[in-house]
Amino acid sequence: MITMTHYLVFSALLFCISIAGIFINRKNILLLLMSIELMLLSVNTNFIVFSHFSNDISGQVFVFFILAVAAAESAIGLAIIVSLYRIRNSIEINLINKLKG
Amino acid sequence: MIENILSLLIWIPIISGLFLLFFNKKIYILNTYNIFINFIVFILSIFLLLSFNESNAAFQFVEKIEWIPSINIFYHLGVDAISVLLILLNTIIFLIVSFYNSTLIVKKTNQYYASFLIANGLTIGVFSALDAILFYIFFEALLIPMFLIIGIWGGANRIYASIKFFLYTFLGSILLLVAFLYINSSISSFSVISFYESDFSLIEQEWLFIAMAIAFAIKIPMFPFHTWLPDAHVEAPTSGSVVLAAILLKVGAYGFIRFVIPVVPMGAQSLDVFFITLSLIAIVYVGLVAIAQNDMKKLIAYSSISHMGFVTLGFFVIFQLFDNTQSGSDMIISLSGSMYQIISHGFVSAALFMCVGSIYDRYKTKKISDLSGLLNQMPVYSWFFVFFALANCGLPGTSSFVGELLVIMSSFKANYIYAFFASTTLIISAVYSLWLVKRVVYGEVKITLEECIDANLIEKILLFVLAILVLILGFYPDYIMNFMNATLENMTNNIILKI
Amino acid sequence: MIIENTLNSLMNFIPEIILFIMSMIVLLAGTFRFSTKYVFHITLLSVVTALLLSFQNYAVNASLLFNSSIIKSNVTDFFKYVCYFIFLVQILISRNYLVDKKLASGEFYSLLLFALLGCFVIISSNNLIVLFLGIELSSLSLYSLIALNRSSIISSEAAIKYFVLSTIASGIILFGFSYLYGITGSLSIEDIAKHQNLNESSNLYLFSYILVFIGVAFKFAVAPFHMWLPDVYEGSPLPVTNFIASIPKIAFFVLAYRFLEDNPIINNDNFSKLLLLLGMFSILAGNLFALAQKKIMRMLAYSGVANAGFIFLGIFLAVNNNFSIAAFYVVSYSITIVSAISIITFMSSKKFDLVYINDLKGLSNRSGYIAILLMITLLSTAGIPLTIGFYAKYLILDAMIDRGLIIATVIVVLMTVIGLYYYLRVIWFMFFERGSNSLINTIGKFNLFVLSLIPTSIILIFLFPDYIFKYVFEILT
Amino acid sequence: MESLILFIPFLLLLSSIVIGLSPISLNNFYSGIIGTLLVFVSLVLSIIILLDIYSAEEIIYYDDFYKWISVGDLNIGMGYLIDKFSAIMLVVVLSISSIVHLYSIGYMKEETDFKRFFSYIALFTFSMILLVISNNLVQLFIGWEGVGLVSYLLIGFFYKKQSAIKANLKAFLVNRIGDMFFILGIVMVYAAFDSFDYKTIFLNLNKIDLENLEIYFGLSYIDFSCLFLFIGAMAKSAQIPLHVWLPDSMEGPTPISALIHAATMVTAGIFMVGRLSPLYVLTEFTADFILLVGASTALFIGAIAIFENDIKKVIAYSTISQLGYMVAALGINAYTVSFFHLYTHAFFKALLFLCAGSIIMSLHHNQDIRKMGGLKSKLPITYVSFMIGTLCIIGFPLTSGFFSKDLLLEVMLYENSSISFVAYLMLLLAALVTTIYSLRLLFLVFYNKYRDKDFENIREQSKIITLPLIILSVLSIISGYLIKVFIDLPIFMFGVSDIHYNGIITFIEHGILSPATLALVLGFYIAKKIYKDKISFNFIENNLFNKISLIIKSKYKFDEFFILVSDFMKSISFKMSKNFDLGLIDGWVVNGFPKKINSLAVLFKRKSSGYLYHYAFSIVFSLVIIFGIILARVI
Amino acid sequence: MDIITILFYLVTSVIIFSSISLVIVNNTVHAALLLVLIFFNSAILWLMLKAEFLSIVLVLVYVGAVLVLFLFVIMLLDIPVKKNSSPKLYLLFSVTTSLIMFAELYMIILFHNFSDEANIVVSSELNNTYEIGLMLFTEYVFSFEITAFILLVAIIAAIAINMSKKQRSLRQDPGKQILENKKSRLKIIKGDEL
Repeated sequence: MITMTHYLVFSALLFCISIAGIFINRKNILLLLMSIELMLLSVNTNFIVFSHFSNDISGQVFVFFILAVAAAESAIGLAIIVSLYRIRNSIEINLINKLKG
Repeated sequence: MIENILSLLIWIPIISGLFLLFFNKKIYILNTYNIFINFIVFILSIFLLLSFNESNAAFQFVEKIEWIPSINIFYHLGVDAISVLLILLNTIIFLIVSFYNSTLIVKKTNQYYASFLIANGLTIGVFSALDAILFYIFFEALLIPMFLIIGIWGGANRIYASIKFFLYTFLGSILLLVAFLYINSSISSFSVISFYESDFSLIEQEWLFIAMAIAFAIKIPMFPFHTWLPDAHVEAPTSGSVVLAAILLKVGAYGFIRFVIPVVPMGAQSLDVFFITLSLIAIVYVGLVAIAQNDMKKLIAYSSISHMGFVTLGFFVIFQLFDNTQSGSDMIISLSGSMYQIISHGFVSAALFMCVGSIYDRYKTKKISDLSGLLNQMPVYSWFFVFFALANCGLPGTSSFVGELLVIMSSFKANYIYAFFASTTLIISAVYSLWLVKRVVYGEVKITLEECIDANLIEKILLFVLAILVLILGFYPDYIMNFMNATLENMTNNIILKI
Repeated sequence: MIIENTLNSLMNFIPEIILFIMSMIVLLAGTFRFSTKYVFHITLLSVVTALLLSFQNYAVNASLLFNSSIIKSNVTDFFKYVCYFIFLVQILISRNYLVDKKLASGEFYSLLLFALLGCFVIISSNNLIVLFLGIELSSLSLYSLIALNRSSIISSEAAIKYFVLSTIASGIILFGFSYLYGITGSLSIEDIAKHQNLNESSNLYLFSYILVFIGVAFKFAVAPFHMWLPDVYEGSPLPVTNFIASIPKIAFFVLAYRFLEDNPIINNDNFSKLLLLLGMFSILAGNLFALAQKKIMRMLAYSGVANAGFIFLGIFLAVNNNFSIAAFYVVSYSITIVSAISIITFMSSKKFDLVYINDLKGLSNRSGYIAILLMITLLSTAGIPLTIGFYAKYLILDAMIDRGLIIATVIVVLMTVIGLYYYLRVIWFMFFERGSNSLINTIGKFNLFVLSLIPTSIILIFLFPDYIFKYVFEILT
Repeated sequence: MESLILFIPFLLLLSSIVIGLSPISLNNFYSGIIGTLLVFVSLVLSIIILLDIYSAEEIIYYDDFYKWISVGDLNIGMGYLIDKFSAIMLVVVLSISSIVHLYSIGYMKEETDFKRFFSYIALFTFSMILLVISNNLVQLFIGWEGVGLVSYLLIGFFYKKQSAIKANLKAFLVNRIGDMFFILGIVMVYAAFDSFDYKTIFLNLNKIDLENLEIYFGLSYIDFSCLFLFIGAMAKSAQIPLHVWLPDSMEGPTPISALIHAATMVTAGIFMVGRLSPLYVLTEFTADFILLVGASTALFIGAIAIFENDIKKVIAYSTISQLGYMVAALGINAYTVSFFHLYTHAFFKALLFLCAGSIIMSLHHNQDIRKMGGLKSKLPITYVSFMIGTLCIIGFPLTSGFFSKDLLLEVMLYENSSISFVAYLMLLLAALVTTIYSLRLLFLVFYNKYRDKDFENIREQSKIITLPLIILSVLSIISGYLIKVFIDLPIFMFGVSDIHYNGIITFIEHGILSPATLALVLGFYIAKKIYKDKISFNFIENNLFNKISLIIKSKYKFDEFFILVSDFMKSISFKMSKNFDLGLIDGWVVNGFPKKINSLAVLFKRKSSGYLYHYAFSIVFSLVIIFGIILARVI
Repeated sequence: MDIITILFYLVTSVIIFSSISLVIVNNTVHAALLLVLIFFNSAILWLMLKAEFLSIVLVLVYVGAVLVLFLFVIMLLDIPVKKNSSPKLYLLFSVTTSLIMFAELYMIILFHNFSDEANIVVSSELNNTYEIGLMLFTEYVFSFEITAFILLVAIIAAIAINMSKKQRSLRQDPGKQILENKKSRLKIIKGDEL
């Protein structure tokens, strides 16, 4: 029987993988964005699980908003990446350290 | 007006100083303005002295206004004899400094004068605040004008000195704030009067004592915390040095007698041997260090530290005195001695720094090794210099002797070893003062100035006034002793009750 | 009924609505190539209108709007006033800078307004969804604002760093939200707090709160979640930095307040210790890092880290629902830092960016007035008496001692001394060093007047603080 | 009558201030006259007081001018205590002072700082009077330091001369060593009696349970306090080993040497011990100590004078030696005797110095006796005066020195203890030494041939110089005949009841027949043979004698010892300043900690990479740690 | 083992494995496609949780719009595939950290006593889409409006950030390069002007 805990552990694992994706990745900034999407996915899953098991629709409404915002976020993220690429001709993360100290 | 005299004393100079910041006119107007304000303050302080009832030990001219009732802070002013004397010292020194400043040429004159005026008001605030936080605010705020005075108008290495001065004293004073807050958290009042009525356990008192004593020990400064002072003195402009030595160090001493000893006497008692030792080290060791200095200002700075050792010695032997004799009388004597030393040192060091400053103005050097035979070129100055150097080594007949005698006396009654080390100052202070005189004042001329200017009229008058004050204080100390008597008696009774 | 309710809510939310509408007008004005002058004036007009309307709309009692998703009370109004004030100063000062840097445009101002609105939404939110949207609205606007400075390498770098890290923080916060929702079955913050009141403490609840507060710590830039702050400060255009440094801090403080108000979790040993340790660590790290900085904005950023630590301490000390200490700290710090960054903005000119602290050498010779303003501001940040910053630190220390945290207090106090050093360094550069950078802009009478508003109020509030204290204590206790 | 006492210090102070601050327009000569007149008036007043005191038995003037300090139980006044003892001292001081004032008008007339000089000596006289009339220890100390101060200023009067400014610093510092102990002594007395006042102290002497006072290092409390007080006196009265300043102090103008360094100030120590005699009689150890110090000073320092070639320094060493006599007498509690010698010595030593001054003036500031000789004819008045002085100092019968010295030796002999007998022998030997060096001086200066150029231009000084010499000569001769007064001096608790004084004639007879006369004759013989007749004795070539003379010529290395000590202290203070104060406290702690913190900050700054993934990692890592800790706590 | 269980494990394992490979893959296009896979599987998972509307939205919005945008940007920038070269130690450290984090979350979830299935009321009368719509336009209408603004911000930002009025690219113009000489390339400025 698949219980709530199963779902929650799954999304926790997804969350951890996505976060690991952010800091393991050293080359491509686009992967970072994808990891972020993954992270939001895990959060969404959480919400849906809770919504389902407590039979309360508002969790799903939240997911709806998160989806919308995540879309907007990735749009802005990609815009920034494009502008970064234009000015530096590269989007390698390990070259972005002009600001430090 | 008489009820608000303290507020007037504080705010007249501060407000006129702030006004001066935005008021850059011809120099003689500035001079007149500056002297005028300082003179008004001086007159007011004389007025305060005269209308003060010295037989009444309670705080007088009390002003208590709700300032920040929501956090229990009051605008609470009031004076007892100690404060009155220090306020008077303060106004006299600032008046003298304002006259002295008028003989100088400095850049940004209006700001320079403004800093001094503000410092004047703030110091009076320190001496008359009866609310601990108000005291702390004045105490801290006082750093800012001094910081600027040293930093803007100071010598070559002024930045280092001013930063050191500021940070070091800030370090101490913020511990003081912690102590005040702690006291407040248990008696829920910042009033000095309720501080006196507080009753802490021994261990609390010890910690409170350490926190407050470090703050004031840095300010005074006591032995291991003293190294900021020589630097600050060396780099400060002459008037700054005068104020620093004559007033700011006294703020530390005042803190001891106002906050540390009466508030946490048990803490002080249990740590008094340690502080007595530090005082003795200050007297002997710092005195010896003073001998080795080649910079006149540094030498006088170290001698100030050494003299302040007497003040703290007098403060801290009272507990052992009480143990030995079970009477308050010796404690009063000891405290009077310290207070007298405070006042006396104010005048003597002020005069010495003025002398050195004027020498520096003319010869552009403060190095002892560069100078010799000043007596040939500026006799008037030199004789004043000799006089104050002698006063500095505690020659009887000058004011310094009184305090030293009383403190040595009291410390002997506490423990003969203290007295032995304390009395070495007779030798050590003579060595550094007179060796200085020998090298600088006497002998053949080393640097011949094209046109040698001896003291001008104002300088002569100022030094003369200071000399007369030193002599009067030396030959007739009884007025001041009597003046303080009731207050100190009350204070010692309080202390005795609490230990 | 729903419609009536909504209409009523709209009426009560009119200042924000006005801002929403005006921000779009600003955008349109920009799009139709109005001169930047008009854009600026429209922005100014909209903010002033909104401010006036919100004065008129001042709520003494709390009321719930939009089906309880928005709360309007004297607390929210107070913080909004502060934000309006800060925002007004910021846009007034930044006008010339933006024109010089060719950033002044309709989209810039409208994004700025959106960011402000996002913060207002955070301040008023009573619901996790609205809260999340508010956070995202302000953050997204700010990412874009930073990235708008297309020509600058460091701006885009700052933007991407801010973007990625902030999104992680949002993710962490959301993760916490999801658990909170799961435990309580409600998205209302009030209900969430009540749940804790009713049920015995559950570990998951604690951990989800920790997740949320780690997110908050990130937004406040509390060490060790502070790395983005110096980079963003340095990289973004000064007006944006000015915004990031102040208004979101206030908004997130209100968020923290909402989450902890009437919530016994603040008495939870683990949670409160976490706040305390984060605060202490932040003070330590911030001051230490700030010492070595040569660039003025980075220095201010690290000082901001230290101050964020103080804010966390303030939140930690908010037992018995007494948030007034932290609130006072937040407000005083925000207006102070706005003053500092505004002064720096003012001094930068077309040819010259004030980047290094060295550039300030001898400023007092060139313009003593500005030097004094900056000095007052910095002394306030350091917490020296005669400035409002003193009371801010004072209240924190006082409360810490009341809690019996003597050693922590002493450590904090010692760190303050270290912190004082780098403020003093600026002061000594301005006053004690010789020579002055002739490129520094010191002219502009109106701007000087605006600049002196905050330092003056810093000192005036120091002298007569009681009204403010009473007010803050009343609404936040 | 009693109110007159107020005028004496007042007039002197007035004189000092008026002359010191007078405008340049005031003529030097007139200012000198003013000063002299004021002192002279004081002298007259003091004589009136003296007569008044002697007019009746047991008159003591005692009162305070004003309260100096009254705080708690402490009362210190500025006042006076005039009894026979201090009245005599008053007269002695004022008479010498007025004579020196007069003399100085002539002696200093060419100095530019004439007025400063007069101001100083008036100030000196004031301080000395303050000391003499004091009724408490604090006032005594004020006067004590005051005279020291003026001595300091006057030794350094020629401030351009390196030797002068070295000497004055030395004088002051050595005195300060004494003062340190002196003040400790004062404080000890105060601690025991709770008062500085003589009257209270003496009255309570019997009430205080002396046994109950603490004992330090095996010595009783009173022993210790008296010892400390005496160390103060040792510095002031130039006793071994603190005598080193006095020979150097001859850098000052000669009248000063007469007034301060011979007649008055240096005897302050003797006066003080006399004043506190009620205390001193209670001590045993300290008395013996005093005796030995005095006797050895008298002998050993006297011996140095034999080999000294500077005319003033010879007299200075002789002063030290004579002071040794007085101190030795104090050591056997014979205070009156000591005081008697003080009194006679004041006159003849002042006389000798003034004569020396006259000679020096005449020889244009040549002080080296090897370059003098045969001045008998050129300076007749000086010669006679000098002769009288010399006779007095060697104790030639019927001169004042004869009375005081013989009395002293007699008393010493009658004291029944081995130490005092040793002291007696030493003093006897010292008498021989005194004779030798005094006569050597006389012979070398006035007899034989002049050993320098320009003999023709030497001539006697003006009347203003010679008049004081004549007055002092007369006083030197006659002062000894007042022996009765001193023997009867009542203020000392243990007077000289042991002395069997049977009138002056008997005393003279007895004195002439004493061993001292033998020493005198022997000394005269040796001195005449060696210094006048230039006959060398065999024993001088003796190896042992050579060694002894070498030791004496080295002045026992006291100066070197003090230089060593001061160099040591100096190097210590330099080292402490550099290594400890600047190095350890300032450099290592005060500046060191901030520097360490700063370098830590710089290190952190350098180590931070600025990479996005590091930032993200640190966030997650912190989160993991926080979770881990709290999990561990929760579970 | 019922079908739901099998499906759950199947779907979740696909998601986990694809997400792990997404994290470590070098080729961005592959990553994007993996993301598509993940989203599809998530949609299945959400369907299992009876969130039909959202699973449809996920596929439509994410796969249909966002990931296309991603792919578009990938193609636009045309970034060469580079090997991810984290130092071993760092890699170890970060993987460990994530594992610990998972372990912690696992423990936290496990320790919490979720009332499994107790609350599940099997399928209400209303359908999922209707319910969400009702909520959106009544209770969450304000949020809905804000979302609109967020999207507006995204639009403005995306345009404004990349809208360039003139050529700002750092790409070098060969013609200009040839015309440069030593003087115009090297400009000496004083140190303190920096």
